[in-house]
Order: sequence, then C-alpha cells, then structure tokens
Amino acid sequence: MVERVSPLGEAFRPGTYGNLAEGPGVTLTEATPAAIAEASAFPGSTEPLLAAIETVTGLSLPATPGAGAVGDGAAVFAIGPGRYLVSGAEGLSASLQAAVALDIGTVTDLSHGRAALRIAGPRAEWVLAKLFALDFSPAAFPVGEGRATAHHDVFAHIQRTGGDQFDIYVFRSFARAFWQELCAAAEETGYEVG
Amino acid sequence: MSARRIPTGGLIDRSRTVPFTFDGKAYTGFAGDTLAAALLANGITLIGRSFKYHRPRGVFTAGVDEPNALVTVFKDGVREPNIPATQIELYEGLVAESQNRFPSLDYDISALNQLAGPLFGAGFYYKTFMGPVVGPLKGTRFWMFCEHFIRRAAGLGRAGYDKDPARYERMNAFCDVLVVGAGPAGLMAAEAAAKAGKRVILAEQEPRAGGAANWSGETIGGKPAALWAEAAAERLAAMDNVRLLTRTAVWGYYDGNNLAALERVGDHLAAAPKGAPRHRHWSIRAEKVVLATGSFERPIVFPGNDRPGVMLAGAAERYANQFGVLPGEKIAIFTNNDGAYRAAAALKKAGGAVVAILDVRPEISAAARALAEEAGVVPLLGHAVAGTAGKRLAKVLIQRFDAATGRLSGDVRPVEADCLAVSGGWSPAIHLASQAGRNPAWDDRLNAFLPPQPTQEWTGAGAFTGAMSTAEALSSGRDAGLIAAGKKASRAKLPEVAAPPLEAGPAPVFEIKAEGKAFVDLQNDVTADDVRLAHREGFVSVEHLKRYTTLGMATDQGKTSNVPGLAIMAGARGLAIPEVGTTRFRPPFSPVSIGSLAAEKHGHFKPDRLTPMHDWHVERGARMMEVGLWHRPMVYGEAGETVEQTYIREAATVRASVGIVDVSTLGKIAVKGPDAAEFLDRVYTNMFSTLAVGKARYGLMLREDGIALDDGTTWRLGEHDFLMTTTTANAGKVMQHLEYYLDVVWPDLKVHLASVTDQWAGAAVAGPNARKVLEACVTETAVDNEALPFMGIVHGGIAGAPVMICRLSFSGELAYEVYCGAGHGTHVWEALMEAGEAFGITPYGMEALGTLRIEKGHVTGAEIDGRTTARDLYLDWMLSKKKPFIGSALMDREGLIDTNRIRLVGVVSLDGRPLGGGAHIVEKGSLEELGESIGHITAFCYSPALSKYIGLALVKGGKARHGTRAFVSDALRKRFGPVEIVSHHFFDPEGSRMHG
Amino acid sequence: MAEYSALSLLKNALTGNRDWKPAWRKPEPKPSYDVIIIGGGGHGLATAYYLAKEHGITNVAVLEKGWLGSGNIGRNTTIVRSNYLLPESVRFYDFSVKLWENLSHELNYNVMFSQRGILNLAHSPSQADDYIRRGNAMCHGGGDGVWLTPAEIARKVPGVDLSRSARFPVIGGLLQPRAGTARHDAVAWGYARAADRRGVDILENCEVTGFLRDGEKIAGVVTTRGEIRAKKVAVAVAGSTSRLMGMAGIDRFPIESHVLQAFVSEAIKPFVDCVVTFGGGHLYMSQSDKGGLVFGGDLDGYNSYAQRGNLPLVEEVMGEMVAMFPAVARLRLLRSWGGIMDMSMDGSPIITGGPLPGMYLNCGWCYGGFKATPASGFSFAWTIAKDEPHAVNAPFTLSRFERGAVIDEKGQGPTPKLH
Amino acid sequence: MLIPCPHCGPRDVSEFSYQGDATRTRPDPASTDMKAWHDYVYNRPNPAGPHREYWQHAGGCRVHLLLTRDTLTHEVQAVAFARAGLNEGAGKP
Repeated sequence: MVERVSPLGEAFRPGTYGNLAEGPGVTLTEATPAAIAEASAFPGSTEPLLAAIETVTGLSLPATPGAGAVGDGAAVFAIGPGRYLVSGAEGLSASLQAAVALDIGTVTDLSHGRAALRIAGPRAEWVLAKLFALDFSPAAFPVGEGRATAHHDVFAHIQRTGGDQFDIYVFRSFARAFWQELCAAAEETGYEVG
Repeated sequence: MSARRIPTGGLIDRSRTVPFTFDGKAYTGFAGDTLAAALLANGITLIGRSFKYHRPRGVFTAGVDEPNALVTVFKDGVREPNIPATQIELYEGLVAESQNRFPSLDYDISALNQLAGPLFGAGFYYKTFMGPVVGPLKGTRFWMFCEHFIRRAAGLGRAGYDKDPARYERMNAFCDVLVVGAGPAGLMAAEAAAKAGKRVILAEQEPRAGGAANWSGETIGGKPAALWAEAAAERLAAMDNVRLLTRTAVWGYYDGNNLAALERVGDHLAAAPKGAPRHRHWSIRAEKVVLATGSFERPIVFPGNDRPGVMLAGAAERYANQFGVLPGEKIAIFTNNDGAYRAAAALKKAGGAVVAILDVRPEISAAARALAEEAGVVPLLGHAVAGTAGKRLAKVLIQRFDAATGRLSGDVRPVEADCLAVSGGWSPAIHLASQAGRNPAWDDRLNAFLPPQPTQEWTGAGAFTGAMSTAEALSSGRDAGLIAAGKKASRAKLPEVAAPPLEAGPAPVFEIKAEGKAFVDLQNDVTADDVRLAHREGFVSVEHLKRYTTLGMATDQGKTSNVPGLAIMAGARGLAIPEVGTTRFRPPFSPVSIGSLAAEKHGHFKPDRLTPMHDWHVERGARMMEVGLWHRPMVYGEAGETVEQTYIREAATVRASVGIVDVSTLGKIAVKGPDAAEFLDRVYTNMFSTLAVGKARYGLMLREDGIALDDGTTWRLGEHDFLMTTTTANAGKVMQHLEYYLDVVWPDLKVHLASVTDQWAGAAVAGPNARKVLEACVTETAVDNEALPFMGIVHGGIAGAPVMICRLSFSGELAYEVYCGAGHGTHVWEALMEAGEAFGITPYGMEALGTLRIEKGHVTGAEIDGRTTARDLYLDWMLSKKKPFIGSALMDREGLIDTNRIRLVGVVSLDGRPLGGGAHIVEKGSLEELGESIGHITAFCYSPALSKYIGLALVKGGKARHGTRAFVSDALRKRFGPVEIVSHHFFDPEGSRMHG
Repeated sequence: MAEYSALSLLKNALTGNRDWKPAWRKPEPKPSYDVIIIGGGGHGLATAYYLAKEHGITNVAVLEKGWLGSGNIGRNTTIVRSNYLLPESVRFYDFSVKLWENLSHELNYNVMFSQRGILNLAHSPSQADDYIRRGNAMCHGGGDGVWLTPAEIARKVPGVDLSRSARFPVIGGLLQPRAGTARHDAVAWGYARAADRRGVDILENCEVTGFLRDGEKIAGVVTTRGEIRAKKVAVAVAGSTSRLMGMAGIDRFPIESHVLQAFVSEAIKPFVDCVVTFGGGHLYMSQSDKGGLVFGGDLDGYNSYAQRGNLPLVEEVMGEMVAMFPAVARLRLLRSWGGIMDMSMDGSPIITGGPLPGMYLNCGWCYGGFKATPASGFSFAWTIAKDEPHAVNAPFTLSRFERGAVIDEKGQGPTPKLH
Repeated sequence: MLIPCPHCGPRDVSEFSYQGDATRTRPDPASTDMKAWHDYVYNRPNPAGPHREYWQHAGGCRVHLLLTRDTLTHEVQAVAFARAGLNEGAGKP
C-alpha cells in the first residue's frame, strides 16, 4: 500500500517554540488514524447504526448528542444527530459498510479527506479557547465526547481523547493553514511539535 | 521630584523610577503612575489642544472618561493616536506626544479659530460653503475646496500608514457569573458567587482592583480601603474557579448574554513577552452578569471651564490619594454636592492649599461642614464660578449664585488658584445595561439616570444602581453575587466601613450662565450656547441635539457631557430632563482597538486552502492564483515567458499531445441512500435515475426562480451511491442548497450527503495521447474505448495507489479525470507525469484550462452568474420535460424567455488584438462616443487552435446575431475594435476528438 | 425664512446668533392633505420637496413616527455612487448623482456632497473582469469609470495593503471619480427645510397606526395625532415596509427587514481621501470631515427590527479592515450602530403606484438608499403626481418578481440576506 | 446572539447560516399555479415580533433548525430540528 502523505508538509517542524519560560504548555502532533469514516443513520435508526459501529470498533456509546468513546486504536463520536465520525484500523469503511444495512444508514470513507491534529498538555484548553467558541472545561466537555464546530472558514470535529488531550479533525485542504493557526495560538504558552 | 509630588503615600512604587518623554522632553515618574499623573507630578498641566478651537487643555479626569488629555504614543515602530493620558500606564521608555497643534503645544496657530468662534457655532457648515452656482467653482467644487482645509484642521492625532506589527488574539470564555467592575461592590459580588461554587470572571478596566477604594481615603474592615480591596483581590485570584482580569474593559453587551471585553495585555510593558498579544479580545458567554460598573462624576458647565487646571473633584482626590500627586498648589473647589468636600479634605491633607470652596447650595450637611473644616476653609455657600482666567488656570472668578433661580448676582471676585476641582454630581455608568435596548429611568434625588430594567440576565450592584456609599456597595455587591449564584441574600455581617456620612444627591444645578464660552463637550468643543442654538433652530430632540452639535460624539463618548447637555436643552425647552430623553448607548463602552477585534485575522485574513499537489506545483515554478480560498496554478511559466506565451504553449500542447491539470478543487459531494437517484432527479434539470452504474452524466441545477445555479458531472458509483461534482466556486453553496431541500422540503427522502471534496485528489489528463499515458501507468483495469467509453468509470491502480477514472472532457479532447485518495495525490500525479514524459506531457494551469474551455464554448461561473437561464446558455436541451425539478415551475416566465435577453455567443477579434473580460459589445460607436451596450465579454483568450483572439460573450438576442459584425468597446482599457459574433462552439463542434 | 449664506452667518455671529429660526416649522396636522407621505426619512422628505417644487403640489404632509431622519438617513455610511452593473441601475443612480451635484444649491443647505471618488479593489482576475464590466457599463450608461493599476492605487490611497503577500493581493481597482460622500443628517434637514419653505407640513412624533379607506381605495391614515385624510397616500418607510403593508392588509410581501451595522473610528488627521471598498470580502470605508473612519460590511444576516447587531459581524468587518489597511489595527473603534434594511428579493428597490388604489410605494432599498435619495424622491414624486412612472423608475416595479424581470445586481436570486 | 441547537447546545450565531422564513410551503412540484409559486418564492411575512425561520447549523452538525425568534429582541423562543423525524428521541445536549 502506498503511504498517505501528510497535508502539513514542511509546516510540520519538530522542536520547541514560543515562550518556553515555563516549558512548553502544549504538545502538537498529527494523529494519524489508519482510517476515518462518517457513519450516518436515517432518522429513527441511530440505535442499529451504533450497534454496527460497536461490532466493527468494539466501542459502545449512547445515542445522545455529543457522545463519544475512545478505545485502543479506535475512536467514535457524534458529529450530528445520527451522524458519527469513526476512526480506526485499515479497512474501517468497508467493514462499516458491510455492517450497515441500506435502510439503516450510510458510510462514507474520509480517510484522506480529514486530517486529525492532536493537542495535548496543561494549556490545551487555553490554546483551543482562542480558536473555538466552545467550553473546553472538563465538566462541559468530558473525555470521549465530541463536538462539531468551526474556526472561521475551517470546519472542525473535536474529540476530547484524554484529560488534557484533544483530537481535531479538519478538512485536509485546510489542515496546513489550521496547523499554522494552532502553532501561532500556542506561542504564548510555548509548544512542542513532535 | 517636583513640588507636586507628595512625599509619601499613594499606591505608586517609589522605589522604581520610570523615565519617559513627552513632546521630546525627558521626564521621570514612578511605577504605578499613569502618564497623566506623572505629567501633573512634573508640573505639566497643558497637555493637548481642543478639536475645533484649538484651545489649550489639560487633564480633566483620572480615568476612561477623559475628554481632553489625549496623546499619541509611539511604540513598536508605529504611532497610536488619541490615547487618554489617564489610561496610559507609565513604562520605561514611554514616548508620548501631544496632538492637534502646530507648530507647538504652547503656540498653536489654529488657536486663532477662537477669534471667529461665533461664526463656528453648531451647524455652521450647513449654512455656507455652497459656493457659486455658475463658473469654475460651481457644483461641488467650492465646497470641496473649503473641505480640504476643514479636513486638515479636524481630526485629532495622526495615524501612520505602516502595518501594525503587534499581535492580537481572541479568547472565548464561559462562566457562570461575570462581574463587571472590581470596585468594592464587584469584589463582594465575585467573592459571594465564587464561594457558592460558581465559575466567576471578574473584569476590571483599571490595572488594579479596588475602584474608588483606591482613592476614597475610607477604611473597610478597619483597614485602609485600598488594602482591603487588595486583599480581597488576592483571595479571589487564589481561587480555582475565579479568573480575575485587570486592564480589561467590558465594552459590549450583546444578545444571549454574550459580552465583549478588551484586555490590554501588553500596553503597560516596554516589551511584551514572547507570543503574548498586545490586546486580547474576550468574547464572554455568561450565565449571569453582575454589573458593578460604578459611576462617573460630571462637571458643572460654566464659562472658562476648559482651562488647564480645571478638573473633576474626584479626579483631583484620586491624583492625591492614589498617585501621590497634587494637581495644583492653590486649589479651589466648586460643587453642587457633598462629594467634593471629601476631595477638599484629601487635597489639604496631601499638602495643597484649599483656597476656596464654592457651593451653589444655600445649606450643606454637617458632614460636609466638618470636611470643610478639615480642609481649613469656610465654604462659600450660594456661590458659583462665573469664569476663569489665565492660559493655564490662574484665577477663578466667583459670584453669588441663587440655585433656585439659576442667577448670578453681586460682584465678581477673583480668587487665585491653579487648580479648580469641580463636582456636578454623579451619573451611574449604565452604558452596558442600556446597550440591550431599554431606556434608563431618571432619579430626582441623584439627578441622574439609573439603569433600565434588565432585558438580559444581569443584576446590578453598587454605584451603578445609584447606591453611592461604600457600605451600600458592599451589601449590594454581596447580594448581587449571591443572586447571580442562585442563592438567597445573606444576613451575615459585612466589613465595617468608616466614611463620612455624605449626602449623595446634588443640587439640580448643571450650568452657570455667564459671559464667555462654557463647554459642555470639552473634546468636541460644544458649548452651552451651541446647545441653545440647536434649540433655537428646532433641533430639540436628543438625537437632533447630538447630531447637530456633535455633543457626546467624541472619543470619551460623552461620559462627562451627556447629562449637562440634556439639562441645558431641558432648560431651553422648559421641560424636565427625562422628558427630553436620553441618548441610547451603543457598543463600545470605550474605544476598542480594531486590531483586537480582527484578532488572528490581522496578518492573515483567511485560511489558505491547498490541493494535495500544492507543493509540487510550487516547486515546479507554478504562478499561483487565488480562487476563493484555494490556491491554484495559473501557469507553469518558464524563464522569459509571459503569462500569455505560457498558457498558449500549455493549451497547444494539450491539443497536440497531452497535458495534465489539477482539478482537486472541484466540489465533490457523496450522495447516498435508497432515494439518492430520486433526489438527483428532483435537483437536476435532467434525469439521473436512468444513469447506469459505472457511468457519469453532465447535470445542470437551477434555483427555484428558474435561474441557473451550477453545473457539473455526477457519477453513479453504485445503485445508491453517487458522486456529485460541482464547480470550485459553488461547492459550499450547492451543498447547502441540497441539505436545505433534504431537511426542509423532502424530509422523507432517505438520502445522506457528505462533503468529500477533500477526500479525492483529481487530475485531468487531456489530449490525443491521454489514453496512451493512462495505458502506460494504470493497472488492474483496461482503459481502452470499450472498457472506458465516453462518460464511463473504471477502478484501478496507478503506481500502487487505488484510482477511479472517469472519461470526461472539459477541454474537448480525449480526456480522463483520475481520482485517488488525497494523500496519494502527489504520488499518482508524479506517476502520470512520468508516464506522460514520452509524450511531452505538460502540466497546465487555470489560464490554459480557460483557453481550452473557451474554444469549446463550455460555460463556467462567468456565464452562470446568477442571472442567466439554461436557455440563455443554450443548455435548454438539458431541461427534462418528463419530470418537475427545482426551478421548472418558474423558468418559463415572460421575463426569462424574452428574446432580447443577453445570451451566450462566441466573438472573434477581427483586428488581431486581444479582447478583454468585462469589455462590452456595441453595434456602433467609438471610444470617444460610446455606443449602446448590447452585451459583454465573459471570457477571452488567444486560441492556439484557431490562431486568433476569441471570447465568449453574453449578447442581446444571442444566436440571432451569429455571423454579424459588432465592436468590442472597452472604455476602461481604451480598447475599441471590430469583432464577429459567432457560435460559442469554436472548436470541434461535433465533439469528435473527445469521443475518439 | 432667511437664506443661508456666509453673509447671514456673519450677520448672526455679530448679533450673538440669537436670530436663527427653526429649520422647519412644527405645525399641527390638518384634517386633510392632497398627499400624505408616510416616513420622514430622506426619501419621504425628498419626495415632499420634489412634489412641491416640480409639480406644484404643496398641500402635503410628511408623517414621521419619531424624530425627523431617525431611520436609515441618519444611520448610513454616507456613500454616494452610481457604480452599478445593470443598465436600469446605472441609469437610475447616475441620475441621482447628477441631482446630488447641485443639491446644496438647490436646497440652500450645504449637504457636503464631496466627490472624493469611490475605489473598488479587485483581487482576482475574475473579480477584475466583473469590475471592468461594471465600469464599462457605467461609461456606456453615460457615467464615469476608470481602471487603476496597483501603482496608481498606491499613489491615490496610501496605506492599502498592495503587497504580493497579502492574502488576496490587489490586482487593480475600479474608480468612479464622481462618487463620494455627503453629510447624511444634512440631507434630511436640508430637504425638510426646503420642503417646509414651500409649504409642506412636517409632522414629527406622528406614527401611523392604520389606514382609512373609501371602499377599496386608501383615503388617509390613522395616526397617534389623529386621523388625517388624503387623496393620495405615499409610503416611504424602508425598514418598516412590511409593517405598513400589514396595516393595509397585505401580509406577505417581497421584503425582509435585516440589520446592518455601521462603525466609526476615533477622529484622526486625513488618512484616506476617497471611499474604498475591499473585494476580498465585503467592506466599504471612507473618512468623514470630522476625521473618523466610517465603515461597514455585510448584513448580520437574519431578520431583525432591533436596530442592533451582534458581535460576529463586528469581528468580521474589523478583520476586513486590517486586511485592507494593516495600519488601522492600531486605531480604535469608537461607535457602532445598526439600521434596519428593507431587503428586497433581487436587491433592487421598488418605486411604484399601488399596490392598493390610492397608495404609492417606495421601498426595498437594501443597502443603497442613501445615494438614491434625490432620484428616489424625484421619481417617486413624479409617479405620485402623474400616476405614471418616470423613465428612471419605470423598471423598478413590484410586478417584476412575478414576471421574472428582476434587476439582480449580485445574481443571488430571492435570498435577501445575500444582496 | 446564541442559538440553542438541539444537538450541539447553545452556540454562537456565527456558526449558523440563516435560511429564512419557515412559514412557506412549497407547492406540489407538478403544480402550475403560478400565484402559489410566486408567493412561495418571493413573498415573506417579515413580522416585527415572533418569526418562524430556518437556520442551518452550518459550522456544527449541519442540521437545519426551525426557530421561533423575536425579531424585535432577538430572543429565541422555540427551537427544534426542521426535519421532524430527528426530534423524536432527540436527547438534551
């Protein structure tokens, strides 16, 4: 299989940057799930769709807005009513497609279409708050949950994948611009790329 | 230090001397000073010149309400005009300059304007400068001649043209309770809400919390009030659920309890820390808000009230108590209320000589009397200031005054003074509360407007509500904090306040009428007589007053002038103040840097959108162009080539052999589900349910009003699985259009849409050798005519990457669109280039792409411009008669089928010269005498296939003009010449090449 | 009433400015008029003036619910231009510019029309083509348009970001030299004073609450100051058209009311001479005679009667400001306000007799009402007086939507927020 | 202004795209009643007060919402998914 090229190009430069007076406040990386897919249920079919997702990924989650789950090598979260962004192993879309019946919903492969950027560290909430009008506090945005939002023209699907870690899925064509935006926002706290 | 600096006391740090310059001269102050305080300490009282009359002006207040002492600050290599010296914290190396003066602050030529003062009354512009009706200065010329000089005289500071190098950021914040103002009331509110477990933000525009506690001279809980406030702020700062933001002015109260605030992060520092913004724009979403914004002292209007040395009493007190600066050596006090007596005592205590207290009231409270005694002076009751003298204040002219009649009487007596501290009462700072819409309520006791009933989720506390004493501030603050936290008011004991029991309400005296210019709006030079002139001329409503005189329109937003202005108008009209009305306050409460609102957009306005092959294009020397947010290659120029030469070479290579173009930017929408085919039948003018799996079809969409919306090909990848392509420009618009119909109009259809624009890299390989290129690199599928006929789709691989290939043509050549996963884009592209090397394959850009499509007469956004119909573009063959579709009901209205509409044609330049996009077409005329336009050119190129300049055009009558002569008429580019109108299908109209 | 002139200013200055008289009378309503004009904004007042001056119809009342000029005439960004694309628009707005050029003389009131020019910056070849098409349409329609190169722009408008590294580099600009700015309030006051001097009654604080009818025909209005009858009732209440139509029993109409925000910076010394628009988004900016930068951008984008906008649009507009003039990041926003736009379905106005017998309607001005004030008043007065449209307003009918003969400058179709 | 999206919770208006009047009903696709079509495409109630309108949460879950919002105060009085099928079983955000 041919390797997927990162959309970040030379904008991805490992090292430490910005104000490092108190050490880097965040670490920025590119999470590279083997596959990304959107699975969507027709109205009234969310439960069977979630069952199919569980069959494929082993992750179960309630049919509530914003719900999500993170597991070993897979993650899933709601991005709209009955709509889920799933990341996981190679062949994910085909497996999901096989598990979702025609009248339940649809599956669309987005492995190339989205880039997943990861921000982690004690100042992650602060840096993200510069870019998104979302309440990133743990009470409002618990681990595993997901949100669909936008930074100006850049759509973003965000999942909290750890206590101070977030994965941000953006359209591939915007990934480099958004990465640069993220780096700029993190200069104040200092950041490490790696 | 100068004599004006009090030896001890204040909240300044005397261990840190801070050097700065003003008008090029070096001075020093202390850390904790404002520029205004430091200038006063250095004996500088003349700081600026006024807007209209260029009168000398000094410091009038100590805060955000400052109308006079505006300066330009030089920092980061750029200039920042119009900053109140009262708002500038001293930092090492601060460079400030006075404004609106020439040649110098002391001797300003434009001060001569004053001599013609009576001519320059309110509205004088409207009555003159119309100029002669005939002759060289008729029309608007005379006015524009005069205006040139007026504009140069107006304005305050000068802005630079250099890019502001500063960094600005936006911050989104969420909290349970936002407390605005960290005076005693705000501190109490924040602590009460925080102790109840709420997430609290406390915002204070000054550098330190405490508000009036910092200069009141009172004690709270047995401690000096300033220390009490400091301790309270420290307690709050230590709490995890509290964010204390100082230097942060909340300036806008928007819908949904969304408040906007400006944090001045770096203004007080000589150099900002790495990565830190100069300003941070906070957008705060609060469940509840506590407004504890305090109040503004207002002046009394009297002749000569603008002389440097005249200032608000509270400001004088603040300079003494907070900054350790005496604003004058011989200080007179003029008041209509008790508050100024506390200032008098403070100034005396600080070492000043209080030479007189003039009070318009016939009687005063015992507490006031006691303070006068402390100040060492017997107040002159029933007295007023009738005038002042000196360039800088030297004398105060006093006279007996009857507050009941408003009349002066008796002899005018001069009192020598270099500072006159004035108090005309206090106005609650209701700006934020009133932004939401309702009118404030007038209070007869305070002679001030109180906040309106809330339209949003806020509670008020402290002086903002009209509760003027510190004890009231503490209790109302705590109550407001508890209410905001959803708790009941507390009865627990509050810290004890030691303060003189002063009466808060002033006598209703707003103006002392006497000879001379008495200023209401100091910054805009609006006088009391201007207000009366406005009245005389019928501009009597508040809004007319404001607009006619410019009262309250200056950078201080009328904080000191609003109520006095209204009062004078009320007097002229014989009405009570609330009957005259009040100005509605709008955002911002105080001026906000434009950079902070642009935030991260300053420096890079919009995100760049890049195709998967972007780096390849750039490395190959492509000249890139902006198409929406995308960057696309315009031409792949070689050394010494012009753009025209390049695109001609590229296009010619495609026609002769083969070329490749990046089409990844085309909008791509996955349309899936059991009803997908039915859905497409409804949204496209032509049929898609009849399309076979593995085939593509060109489709056209209309808007509901029958106008063309977009076109593109849609591929049937499976029975219930379509891939729709849209034009690059309309991708988002079409997606929204489709989503609207699914959600709103046809909710029963089982169809899902997903944007897959970014999933696929696309390369169009076009030219007679295109198939050979594919044959050289495509695996796992045949690409011959049988396996891959026109509009067919196959799946295979290129260099190990899976690809999907559709045979379709925009260029009119044998052509294929090769799609692969975006992450494989460059890999596949390079493999195609390598396979094409033997055929001399050329990458081509937008210019050649445009050339090829013009030669074919294919339409794009220049023709589908939101005004054209399918018929206008001769696409009526695509309008199915077998089914209704979006737009079918209205597309045949008379206006849309009128034969005189502009319709698509081709044009050929007959003089061998280029045409031009946007040039018009005329039947006759010349550049000197422009003819009547019958249409315009939408796109043009030099056609290598035809060896001529050709273009597409929309021309009245369309086809009916084929074969006729006309002229291209391009007045803007001075181009006029003959053209022939022809069919828009210039090249290979039968399509034999793409079907071959 | 005395003429305004330099001499009268001087004379009054010498007598303490005590003899100035109200700019217009404050009469009591008469029981009936020949024509009632609802709406004391620019268009209503201009209509009254031209009815009196051009057609000798002086028994006219202008009814204003609040203070005179409290609507969009006092809330706009004061731009006067005729840089339009479609021939109907070019003809109408150029006629307006011609009236503007002599307006101060005509009204004996300096409306400060200053022909400083308007420059539309173009940032892509297709945008340049659009602007050139527009410029040529202006020239072919009898107006003026000039294409400027970046070097010429640099000389005319210092401070514009002309760098290649700009996100949307400027590749040229369309200049209309005869365009400019005027003092918006002065236009209302000037027309009011001139109409008043010809006998028109201007009735402030007189809100219309209903219509009087003779059978089918509109025969007058019910107001907060009593019933007033009239042979003809004209409506010029942009922003509130639907409300007035509702009172007349028309509950659906091709208008949406949207909020548009406008902004002004602190006053600075001359910074920019002409009006400049940014093509990388939607922004227009000029500098007032007082020194403030006056600017605005898009609509907030939702139906509103609140005369108050929201924060996202503020941020968007400021982003465009600094993209166009990077130096202004250092300047400060001083005031913002909102006006209610009468957004029509094709972005063009409606000036017509009807829609009910006895009624005349002037509405749908979208963003563009201020510049149109003289031509709107002139052609509306013509339509009222002669019961037929003037040549310049003939295409701006209400029936054009039904007929599919829309005048859609932006090509956005029946989506008002996009016009 | 905040819009309480039933899926995403209250979000800033900047995430939403206004889709206008929600009181209109599209005529039957095959209808040739031009008056009905004209009314649907061009005419709006445009009330000063409560207004039924569509908003798409374009910068969020992409779903169209049906709002009742007061055009005088901007207060959102009611909200639901435009597609009725989504409202059944929709949880609290």
